[in-house]
Amino acid sequence: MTGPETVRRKDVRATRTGRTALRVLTVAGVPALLVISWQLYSTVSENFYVPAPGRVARAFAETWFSERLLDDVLPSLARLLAGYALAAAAGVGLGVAIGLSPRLRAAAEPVLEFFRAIPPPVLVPLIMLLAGIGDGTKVLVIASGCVWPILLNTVEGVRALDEVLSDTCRMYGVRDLSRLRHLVLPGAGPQIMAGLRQALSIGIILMVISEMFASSSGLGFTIVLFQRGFQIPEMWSGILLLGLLGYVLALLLRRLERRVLSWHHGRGVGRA
Amino acid sequence: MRRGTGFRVAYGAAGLGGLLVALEAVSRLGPVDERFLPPASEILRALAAELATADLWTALGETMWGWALGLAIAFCAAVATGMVIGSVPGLRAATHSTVEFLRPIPSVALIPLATLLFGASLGSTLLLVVYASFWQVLIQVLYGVADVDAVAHDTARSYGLSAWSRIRHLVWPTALPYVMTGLRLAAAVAFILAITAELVVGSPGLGLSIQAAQSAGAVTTMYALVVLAGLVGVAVNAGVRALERRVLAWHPSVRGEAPR
Amino acid sequence: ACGSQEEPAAGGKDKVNAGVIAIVDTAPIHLGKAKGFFDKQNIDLTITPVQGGAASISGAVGGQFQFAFANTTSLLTATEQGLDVKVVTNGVASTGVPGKDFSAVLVKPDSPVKTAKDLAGKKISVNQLKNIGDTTIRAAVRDAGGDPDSIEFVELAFPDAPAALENGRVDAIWVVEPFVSQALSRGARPVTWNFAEPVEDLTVAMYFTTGKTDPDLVKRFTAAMNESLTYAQEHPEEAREALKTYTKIAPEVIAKIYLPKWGTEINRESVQEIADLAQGDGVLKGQVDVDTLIP
Amino acid sequence: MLEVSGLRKVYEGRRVEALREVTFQVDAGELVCVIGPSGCGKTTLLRCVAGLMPPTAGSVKVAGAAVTGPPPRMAVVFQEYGRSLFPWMTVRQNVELPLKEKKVPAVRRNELVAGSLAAVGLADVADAHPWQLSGGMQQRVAIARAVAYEPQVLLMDEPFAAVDAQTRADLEDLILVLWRDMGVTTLFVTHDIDEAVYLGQRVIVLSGSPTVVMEDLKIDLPPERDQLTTRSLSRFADLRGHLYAQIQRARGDR
Amino acid sequence: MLEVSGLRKVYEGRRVEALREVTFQVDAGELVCVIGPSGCGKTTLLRCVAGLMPPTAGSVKVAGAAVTGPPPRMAVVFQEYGRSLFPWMTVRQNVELPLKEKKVPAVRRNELVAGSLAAVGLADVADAHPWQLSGGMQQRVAIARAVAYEPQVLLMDEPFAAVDAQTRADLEDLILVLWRDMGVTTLFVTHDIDEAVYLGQRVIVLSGSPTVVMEDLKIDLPPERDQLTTRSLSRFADLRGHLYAQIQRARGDR
Ligand SMILES: Nc1ncnc2c1ncn2[C@@H]1O[C@H](COP(=O)(O)OP(=O)(O)OP(=O)(O)O)[C@@H](O)[C@H]1O
Ligand SMILES: Nc1ncnc2c1ncn2[C@@H]1O[C@H](COP(=O)(O)OP(=O)(O)OP(=O)(O)O)[C@@H](O)[C@H]1O
Ligand SMILES: [Mg+2]
Ligand SMILES: [Mg+2]
Repeated sequence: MTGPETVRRKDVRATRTGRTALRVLTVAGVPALLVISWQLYSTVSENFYVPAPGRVARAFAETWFSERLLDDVLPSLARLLAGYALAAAAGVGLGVAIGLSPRLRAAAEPVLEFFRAIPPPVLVPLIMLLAGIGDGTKVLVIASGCVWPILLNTVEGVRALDEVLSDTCRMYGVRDLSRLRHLVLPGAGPQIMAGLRQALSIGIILMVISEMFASSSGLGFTIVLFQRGFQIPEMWSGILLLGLLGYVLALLLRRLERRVLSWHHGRGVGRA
Repeated sequence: MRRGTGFRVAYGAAGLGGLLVALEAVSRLGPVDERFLPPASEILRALAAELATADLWTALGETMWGWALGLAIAFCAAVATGMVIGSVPGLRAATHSTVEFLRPIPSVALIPLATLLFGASLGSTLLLVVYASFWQVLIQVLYGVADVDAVAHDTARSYGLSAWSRIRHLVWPTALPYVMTGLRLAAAVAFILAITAELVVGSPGLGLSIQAAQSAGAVTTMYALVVLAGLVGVAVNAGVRALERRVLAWHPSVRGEAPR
Repeated sequence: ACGSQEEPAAGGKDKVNAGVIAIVDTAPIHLGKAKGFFDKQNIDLTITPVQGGAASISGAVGGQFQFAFANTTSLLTATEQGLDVKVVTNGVASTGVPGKDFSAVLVKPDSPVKTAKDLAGKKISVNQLKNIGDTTIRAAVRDAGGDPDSIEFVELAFPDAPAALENGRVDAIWVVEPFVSQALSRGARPVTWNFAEPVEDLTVAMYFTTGKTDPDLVKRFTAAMNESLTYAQEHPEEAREALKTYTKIAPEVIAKIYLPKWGTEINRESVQEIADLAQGDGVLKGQVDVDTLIP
Repeated sequence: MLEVSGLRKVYEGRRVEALREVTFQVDAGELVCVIGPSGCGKTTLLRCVAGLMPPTAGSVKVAGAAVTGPPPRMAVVFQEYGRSLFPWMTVRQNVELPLKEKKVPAVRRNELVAGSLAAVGLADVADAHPWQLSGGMQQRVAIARAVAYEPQVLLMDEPFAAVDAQTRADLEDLILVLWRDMGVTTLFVTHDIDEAVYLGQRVIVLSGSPTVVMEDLKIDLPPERDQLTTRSLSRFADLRGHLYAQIQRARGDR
Repeated sequence: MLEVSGLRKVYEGRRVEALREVTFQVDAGELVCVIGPSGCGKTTLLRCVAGLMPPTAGSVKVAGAAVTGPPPRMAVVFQEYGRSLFPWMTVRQNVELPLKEKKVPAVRRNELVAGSLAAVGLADVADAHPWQLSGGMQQRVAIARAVAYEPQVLLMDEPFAAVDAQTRADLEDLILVLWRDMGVTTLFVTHDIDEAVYLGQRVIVLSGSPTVVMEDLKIDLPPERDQLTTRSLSRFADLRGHLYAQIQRARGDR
């Protein structure tokens, strides 16, 4: 009796380690391949602008494991989060309003498209006129770019709400705030999350752009400074840090999404 | 639908009109100095003057060409990649970390690379435009592919629809609303990067004209060009919207448009 | 204005692509091209506008430009980083006359800042940090007896600076023409002429090439460029006219601005002085051999 | 309580005339069944009565007031029961939501939710999500939600289509009890003729398109109904046979 | 043709044991009905047979081969008919798609599509989109799609739940014709006992949870069936009564 039992338990353990190995492989496989080909490239070709991975790694350690982390990375991160939060609030709020009202949508759409088409770098001077050259401008620049994917996705998500569900709400007198809370936000949830994810990477891009103007600190500013100073490995290490930052933030967002949209994933949606 | 178009145009024009009035008011009465933000009427006058020059049209043409080409490349590549990643089980997990890592790397950080590879030419613009707009579409496609209805999916499987048919008849239409949003996002981002590339790298086009006006202190001309960029954006959006109404006629978001 | 690709040169001429910032300083090359000085040297010149010194250096090192224009500090930095850049001739120099130069630090008319010394502890805008602007300003403040380390520099593009000054966002701005004239005409007050005062006869920017370029071509380009510089220096009105062709500066402003000095001679000492100052400020990490840069 | 007069509904787009001219009324506390061939416009009629869709012509009055939007204290069980449940809420939350909206105090709310879920036989799945339930269970959640709401007017669109015969009989009796005890005015769409006769005080037969009221039949069975005795009455068989013939005529008409 | 042995299905998450141990088989060309109380696992069973869901234990074989994914030449009509139609396609395109997949030549395809749409009474709405149709019409589109596909094995999950009595009778006869003429092996889930007896050669009764096969009843009625005569046979009433009692027992069990 004990024989088969132990065997089975060993089996379970074997499959568990197997599964962990598989997970590690799926997460790290492609990046590892990329690094290897990068190394290969830099060994066969001498290129001032593409230093070898080892050189960049060294620059990374030297550059970022220092007081720069406090002086440059943290302020950048704070501005990014502030801008992102602002954009999320404005994007979802405005998006719900616009998505629910065809009139408002018709009136607001060209105006929004107008602003959306204006590249943030040319908008910077204007924002600077209004918000000064402090952190306010940077936060606004970040928000002004992040808001679009959130806004558009929210509008689309709200417009695509299931008609039968909307009717159900109307019938049971579920109106206004509780309609928002119980129907509109969860119903548009998957689309809103898509927008939030898009916005995150745009936010990082704009964090860099905003620090290119009227700045004297920040991750983006430092990268640009390295670029201008032709400190190429340091510059790449900064770009790498941006990628890492984006990755970590995206992971956090995904955890949030898992929680918020558990009903969506559990339903079998997305198993394709 | 016919009534719908008139309705949209009327309200849209009202919205833009309101914006102009607000802009005029801000600089004439408001907190901002007229010299740094000229009133809307003067910007429009300068725009009219600019529009009469051939240079502007050449610049605009160059920008639009870089934009269209870059957007087309990014869109096709992203849709194809997204469909493959989204439909092959396991691939999504395997690429997730890489996608999330590469995506937030700002295109602007690629400028040295772009200059190195292509110099101040169309190639640089394309590199930046394609890189930035690719992710926009890809993420939307991935979300769209994940949204396939379970019952519809089972239906397709039980009728033995091949992988390709499933993509064509089930996955693609489901993802289409997301893709259209992605296209609209990407169209704008591509346009922004086309101009930014010209601004920063100095490839020829509207962005370079803006940069020239800016560095010469010609504020009114600069804002006129910025307004032009905005108007191009409005036009591009109207085009994508029209396309969307055609291809998404069945979708609740579009069919709910007609007053029921 | 595209066409940066190398194609068979018309009439056996060498195709040259030059990366040049579209500002007042580079009027000579535009004027020289119009005058045919380059054709005379069998050079078919294309001028590609670039956005800044880093872009022109990258472009040259990347092989896109055979020649380009960049300021002294940028070139020194590139040399320090081991980039193969070689100066061919002077680009632009200070007139050396305070009050009549193309670069100045300005304050509001009612500002308590009267002299360079008062700039200590103030917030000053420069177009790029760790470049020639902050280096010269620090030197000016130091020379006047102030503490340069107490200055807070912020990056602000030249066009945005006058507005920031008027709104009180910064205490002082560093700008170059045409923004100097513009700000002066609106009542701003100059505190120091940072290219003219701290360093004598300052060579602000230079034309350069890379080691890859054919020496004969370098010789001919240098000749044409020197002719252009001299001509521009001797014919300021024509230089002003040239500005109308490649910038969008309003004609009434062009008439008023201070032009820089366009000599052919590089003042090595000033370059060395800038290198030393930059090293002292930590902009450059180590000693740079000016002779590598300027053969 | 419910007055429908000259109701006409044309769907734009495909220009389908779903209803041509429908007139009838339902008194307070009456239970009226509607039958008609598939696609004749029963759902359309219900949606117009519920104020979810403006009619092309004609009018609907509930409690004397013209209907322009959903009237208060009215509950609807939709034919698309699956889509009418919120996938992000549990069964309990789905049933509770309208009560919260009505500001029913928590204690009473819990009572109502528990009671109605028990009545439809779903007390043990209160914490599941709708998509974790079978089709019939989902439909019963929608019914429980309507029942818990304690409406004045109850509209039901083929509410028992997805449940087995026995459950169906139980639910029929549930509706009868509800109607009798609380005097809920009920409009009940079904495609089961037996069910219509068993439940209704009157049965309205809709014709095939162009849709009009073909017959408004009084069900003269004793008011106390019972699955066994009522269904075995000979009058029941007569009425059933009559309606069957009517439906056949209605389909033939098109 | 169809062998289900020891089938067990536990839904993770809520850990619901939908099927405990189900074993039965269906011969080629047989028509077997499945009945059982609401939520007992009929849909689950069908989805396992269709290869849409892996069973927790046990196995399913179709034509001798173990099922791991959807087997070829099998058609399924889903209980959630509304969600199984593609909203972006017209009715005709919905029916045509599987045929295109099967590479049926265009001429034959048109014939099949037109024929099956006519058989379910929807010839005139071929160009409408599913969301422009009534519930019953949508369900019929799903049936037409399955019929046009000319499957070897046909699985239907309460396919007539949303249509009126007369249409239902017509569709029942359509299935009988299809089964008789083409020898389609059919597994038919219903909650209507009369329907099960009328259609089936055998009726499988599932118990309430924990779900097992409670009875596998041979329907010993004459093979030629007819709505009027068959339903009035006394044997029909017997079988019906027996199954009714069984279902009641099945529900009582839980
Ligand atoms: N959104 C719509 N657009 C166009 N036509 C529609 C729409 N909804 C329903 N119809 C049409 O209106 C008619 C009546 O539909 P309705 O849903 O009211 O029928 P029903 O009586 O409820 O049928 P069933 O018993 O099958 O549910 C049908 O012919 C249908 O095709
Ligand atoms: N996705 C799921 N997750 C968890 N439990 C589920 C899921 N789907 C079904 N169930 C449960 O499995 C059991 C059987 O469901 P199934 O849909 O097979 O019933 P059914 O016999 O088809 O009922 P009906 O006649 O009401 O359609 C039910 O108790 C249900 O709650
Ligand atoms: Mg209906
Ligand atoms: Mg079921």
